Amino acid sequence: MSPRSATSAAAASRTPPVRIESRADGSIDLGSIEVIRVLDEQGEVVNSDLEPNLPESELLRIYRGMVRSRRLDLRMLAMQRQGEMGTFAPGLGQEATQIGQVYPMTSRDWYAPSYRSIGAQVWRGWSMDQLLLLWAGYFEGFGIPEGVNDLPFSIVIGAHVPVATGVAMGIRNRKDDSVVVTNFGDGASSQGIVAESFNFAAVYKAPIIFIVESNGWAISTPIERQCGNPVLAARGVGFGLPAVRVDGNDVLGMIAACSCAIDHARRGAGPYLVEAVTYRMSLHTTADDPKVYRKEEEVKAWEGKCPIRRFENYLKARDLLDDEAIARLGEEIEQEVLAARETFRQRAIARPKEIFDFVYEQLPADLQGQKAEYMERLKRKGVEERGTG
Amino acid sequence: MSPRSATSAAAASRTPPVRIESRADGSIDLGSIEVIRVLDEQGEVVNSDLEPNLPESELLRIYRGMVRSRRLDLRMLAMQRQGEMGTFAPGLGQEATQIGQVYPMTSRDWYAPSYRSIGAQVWRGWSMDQLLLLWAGYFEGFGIPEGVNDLPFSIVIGAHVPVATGVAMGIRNRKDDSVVVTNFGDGASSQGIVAESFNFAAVYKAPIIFIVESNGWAISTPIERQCGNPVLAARGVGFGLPAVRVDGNDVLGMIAACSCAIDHARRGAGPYLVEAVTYRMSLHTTADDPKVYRKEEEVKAWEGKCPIRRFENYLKARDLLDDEAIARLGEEIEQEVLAARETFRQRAIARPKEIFDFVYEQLPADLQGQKAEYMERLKRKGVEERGTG
Amino acid sequence: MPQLTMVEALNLALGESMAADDRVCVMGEDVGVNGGVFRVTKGLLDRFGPERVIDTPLAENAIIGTAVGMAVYGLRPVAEIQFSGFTMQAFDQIEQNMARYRNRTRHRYPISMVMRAPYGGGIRAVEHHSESREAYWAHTPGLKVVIPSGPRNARALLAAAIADPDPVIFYEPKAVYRAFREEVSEEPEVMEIGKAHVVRPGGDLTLIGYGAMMRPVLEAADDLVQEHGVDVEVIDLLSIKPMDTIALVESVSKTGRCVIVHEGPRTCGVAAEIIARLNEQAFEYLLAPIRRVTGFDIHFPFFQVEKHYLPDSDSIVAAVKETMTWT
Amino acid sequence: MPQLTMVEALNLALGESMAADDRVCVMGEDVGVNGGVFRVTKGLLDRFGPERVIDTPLAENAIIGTAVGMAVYGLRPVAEIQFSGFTMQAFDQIEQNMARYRNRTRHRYPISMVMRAPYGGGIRAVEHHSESREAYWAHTPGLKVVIPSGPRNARALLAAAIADPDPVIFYEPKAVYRAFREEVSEEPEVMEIGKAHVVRPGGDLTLIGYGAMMRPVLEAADDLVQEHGVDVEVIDLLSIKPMDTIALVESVSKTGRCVIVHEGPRTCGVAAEIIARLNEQAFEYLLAPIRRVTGFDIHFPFFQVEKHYLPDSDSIVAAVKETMTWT
Ligand SMILES: Cc1ncc(C[n+]2csc(CCOP(=O)(O)OP(=O)(O)O)c2C)c(N)n1
Ligand SMILES: Cc1ncc(C[n+]2csc(CCOP(=O)(O)OP(=O)(O)O)c2C)c(N)n1
Ligand SMILES: [Mg+2]
Ligand SMILES: [Mg+2]
Repeated sequence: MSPRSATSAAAASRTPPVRIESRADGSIDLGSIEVIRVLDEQGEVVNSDLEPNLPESELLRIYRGMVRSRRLDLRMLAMQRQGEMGTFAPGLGQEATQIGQVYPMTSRDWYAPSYRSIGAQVWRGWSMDQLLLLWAGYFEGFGIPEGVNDLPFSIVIGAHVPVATGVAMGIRNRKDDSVVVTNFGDGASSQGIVAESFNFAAVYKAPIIFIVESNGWAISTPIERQCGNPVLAARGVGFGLPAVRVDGNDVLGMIAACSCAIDHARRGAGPYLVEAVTYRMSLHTTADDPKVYRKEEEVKAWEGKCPIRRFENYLKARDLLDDEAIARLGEEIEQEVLAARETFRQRAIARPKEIFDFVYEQLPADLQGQKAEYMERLKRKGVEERGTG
Repeated sequence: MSPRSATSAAAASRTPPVRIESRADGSIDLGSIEVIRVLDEQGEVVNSDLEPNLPESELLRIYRGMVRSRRLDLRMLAMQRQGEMGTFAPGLGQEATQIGQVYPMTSRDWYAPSYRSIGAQVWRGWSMDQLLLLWAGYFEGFGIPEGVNDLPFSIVIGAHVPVATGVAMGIRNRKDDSVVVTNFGDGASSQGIVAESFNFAAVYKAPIIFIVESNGWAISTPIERQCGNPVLAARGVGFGLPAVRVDGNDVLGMIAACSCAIDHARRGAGPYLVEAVTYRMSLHTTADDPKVYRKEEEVKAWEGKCPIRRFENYLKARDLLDDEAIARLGEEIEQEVLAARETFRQRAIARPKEIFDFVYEQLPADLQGQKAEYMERLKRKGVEERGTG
Repeated sequence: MPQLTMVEALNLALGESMAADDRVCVMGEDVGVNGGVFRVTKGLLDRFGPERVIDTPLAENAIIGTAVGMAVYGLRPVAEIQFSGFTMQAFDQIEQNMARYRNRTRHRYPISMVMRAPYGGGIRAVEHHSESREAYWAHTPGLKVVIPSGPRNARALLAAAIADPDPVIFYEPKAVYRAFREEVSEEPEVMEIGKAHVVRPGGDLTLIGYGAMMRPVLEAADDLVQEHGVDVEVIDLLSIKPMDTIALVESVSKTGRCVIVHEGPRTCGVAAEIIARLNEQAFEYLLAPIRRVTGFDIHFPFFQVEKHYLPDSDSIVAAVKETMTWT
Repeated sequence: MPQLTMVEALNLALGESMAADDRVCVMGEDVGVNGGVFRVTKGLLDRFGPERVIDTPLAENAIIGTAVGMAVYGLRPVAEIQFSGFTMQAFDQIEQNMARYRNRTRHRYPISMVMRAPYGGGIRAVEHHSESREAYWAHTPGLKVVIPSGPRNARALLAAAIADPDPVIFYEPKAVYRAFREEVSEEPEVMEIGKAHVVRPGGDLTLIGYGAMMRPVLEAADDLVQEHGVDVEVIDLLSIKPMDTIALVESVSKTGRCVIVHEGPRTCGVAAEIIARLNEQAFEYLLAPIRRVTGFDIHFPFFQVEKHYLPDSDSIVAAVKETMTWT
């Protein structure tokens, strides 16, 4: 009974229930979702038809991208623990998903990442020192590098997805041949704006690839409590989007799926939904303690599916890599990361005087008074042109 | 090329496109959507398995509900044209959908209608004169009648759907055995909040039946330009909702589908999505001119599918009705409607002094000054206690 | 010079802007085939085609979000929200992307777009169709907010809004849509955003309004001048944000008295902001408290009584007379 | 009496209200197993079970919309929005249902619910995590808006908000969450919503603040009294809507001077409303323009410079000193 004083109770449902399921006079087949991987968890090729036909140098470039992503991540975590970095969201364990989605893009394509796509952003041309600036709370970090056709990620879950869709609508209107790739999490799939974007993209046949990185968790909420149907690719059919489900820890599977989706969009056939099944190995963010809500065994089980190890095994089997090369490469990349940290430290200068300078093209008259008031404040405090923050 | 100064063009996509579709190493079957009707367009039973086993008196009650809906609609249109009624949305042609969805409900169940559900509201216990008050702009019209367990409809497309879902979550939490039925249009299906509600309902197994009245149009936007996939029942699978597609102009089909869905929800199995395929025969609202955007032929074609005529044929074939009875019943109901108009006219008294009285349980101190100011205004204008508006 | 209604004048501005700049496109619910539920976009689809006049699905948040994306891509979308009541649906994308994108990307992606919406009461409409919530946008950093009051300034300000490098909320007083005609120049005309207009000079009291309220404001002014001997100066704000503080301060420094009129709720409304600024910058000239004749902090009432709720010339006159009693 | 942080005090109030009334339930992202990202709901799931402590999917608009439905059904939901920046997502359901349902149904379905959210800057957070947009809600008819400033009033006001028959927006200053401890009574304690608190009586100037700003306000007050000989009266607003206009008018009628402090943007902010009311009701007592020390009309800056953006005691002292120069 409703705690609200209930209205008069009535007889039970008047008609005896009929089981529709078995007696329909017609039906619409919804088809199926293909589930793909190229490499299994040991790195063995299980689907050579899908194996991308890439030169060896490219395979190694992909490997380096994944390792760079991981090393940067671990370094940032260390820096955060030492107070040199703000809260950020480690991409640990999602390196294949990340690199696999940007690898097939051209530089003219548009990338709209989420906050957990640091490795992919580096691949797209963001310098590591700039990304460090960004996550350390320096406004300069947010400037999009020259020549990089990316959108800023959005801290607001799902809010970048319609913007990415709008870019794709613009592309479609102008008959430009580029495409948009955007990613978001399983949690983001619950946001209405993501559904609205699916529908807009489908209606306008906008060239956009939606990549949902289903990493098992949205902070403390597991996918089963997040979604009525945890197969997120299944959302596609309702909105009229072709969809595929990929092993997100298999970089070759990701490349195969995303290449296909990008090609589909580029030839004008419209949007595509790629569900990448992966796992968030680390903290949600550095402000989070996953021990409160998830079991160590679950994390352990996923360690065995490590995307980097898997790809290493593949490259070893193809004689492109051995343990010594792995160690050497790792060291090289570590040095890159340390050099970036050095540059970051030199660039880490707060600019308190800038805060009014990017809001409008020209500061309106009635904001000039506020700026003057603020400048007075800085002056009283003795804050210099490039204050230390 | 983007009108924004483009970044450096690059080589075409690096990997040759692979066709995933044909080479997957696994797949998830999405099942199918049952499509049902009991009566065909001539009123012949085409699926006797689904035919609800109802006493004759009930069949006639259903018929009267549909006729009442239509007569009220037509009368309101006439009143609107004569300036006696505000803008409203005729339900013409959707009588089977409306009555079919409320028929299987008990009075303890909760109904959350849309603005186009006037006939269903009458069925649920709203007096016609009150609904006339409502649409004529008198605030009293919005009060929910005693003993009626309904939510107010929402003028904001889709905005009532999460509220209905919340009621169902409450029911679920309290292990109450009532259910919620809510309806909305094909246009509403584009609103993110509707998708969010689907997901909430599925996650909590909330006892709610979502009825999407797919009537071909959302003002001037046809379903094909509204939705990437015009089969709205297909949304169900992605969100984890069982779904069915019904001929919305077949009242017995609607009753069969909704009874089944309600039973499903009532026994704790969770929400259900019912897509009722119907057609908006009249104007979108009285402020609309459909000639601007749709062809007469399309409307003509749907006239042949009239839900009332179809059901009449069925009742005639069962010897429950003949032409004379149809005429007599029509006349009886017309008189009811005219009597309601009379009552409405007597009740149509604007109460300008009330406007502060329902905002909070008690008017906060700082609003009392505003109310006093407003009362002064009324006094200056000579507006009496029950002003004529 | 043709005599146009505001609807026709807005339609003219859209057509001119689209003809002059092929980046300008129009989008929203029913703006194409139907020409908009108020016919503001009538004929544009035929002239400019479906790539530039885009009928969208029914989802305001995505309309604004995708418009932001189109602006990022380099187009200049003019997105219509069918009634301002439904901008609530788009609050997310307005506040979190439209208003912030330039700042977030340090000028890399300025958002040159307009969100148009009819606002305000007085047309006997159902719930959610009579709101005036421009103060939400005035409070939101990164936006500009413009509200015309007649056909001529509507045309010139919409042209300016479309050409503006920053995102503009453009609220159209639907009570004025077809209320009267005005001469509108055959040459394209543009007015600067951010400037108030002294509609009638006067020395005794400053009467400030905007949008649909300019009609009762001017009616009251006539009455005050002719019947009560109060020489009011009437200011049409036109731009809510940026606000032409200088013009307001100048006027009130002269008159020492002020009454402000708007339809929206009172608390934290535009009148409150004007009072705050006049208090800050014209304090020493104030001879009387500044009065607000505004909507109340309640829901817009159902239409049978809306005429009592809305500020009318009678209430404005009463407030002015009260203000004049202070010595 | 235990010494609690604000987080602990809020947790206490939630537990007490839930224990006293089985209609009260808590819902939101990560409020259950995780106990909330700030741990305000810690332990409640274990005590009250998943039917009353509901972890929701990631969709703010549906959180508020379904909470409204639960209130319609007769429950008393306390919905958490993880950060106030994400209330933009829920604007639709807040404005269109939560705030209107009672009126729309003529008291049939009052919405007795609370929307809690941490708000404000000062915790070195990323974009969208430092906003103070309480003025949006103050401008929205049908809502109440409450902002505590310390553990003790947080506990008592949250209890009052949960018991209130109307929908309450409850903004928690996250910079205060763990900033200090305060004695909190072991007996349940409830404070009346709508009352301001005179924290320090004084005769020279009225200093008004709320939420996290009470700390710099009190710091400034100490400084002013001790170093500058200004006997300030300090008022903690506590309830933004309804606003305790009487208390403010009384104080300023006595002191003749006033400075108002808040973090949110200035234009159409809460300070503007206070100034408007004081202008209306205490005009003849004003000796100086009322000053605003508030957030600016720009986006909250990235965290390396937030300390300069936020009002601090230094800026407050400067504004007070300026105000004192008027004679
Ligand atoms: C609109 C909004 N609501 C809540 C948050 C707080 N929040 C940040 S990340 C997160 C979980 C996101 O989960 P998911 O989408 O699965 O992405 P993941 O973090 O797993 O990559 C939440 C709730 C937010 N940033 N934005
Ligand atoms: C959020 C919102 N946006 C726009 C409107 C204006 N509007 C009223 S009805 C309507 C079309 C609705 O179409 P549909 O959902 O298919 O329902 P139908 O009218 O066909 O029954 C629109 C756009 C509205 N009321 N609410
Ligand atoms: Mg996730
Ligand atoms: Mg429809």
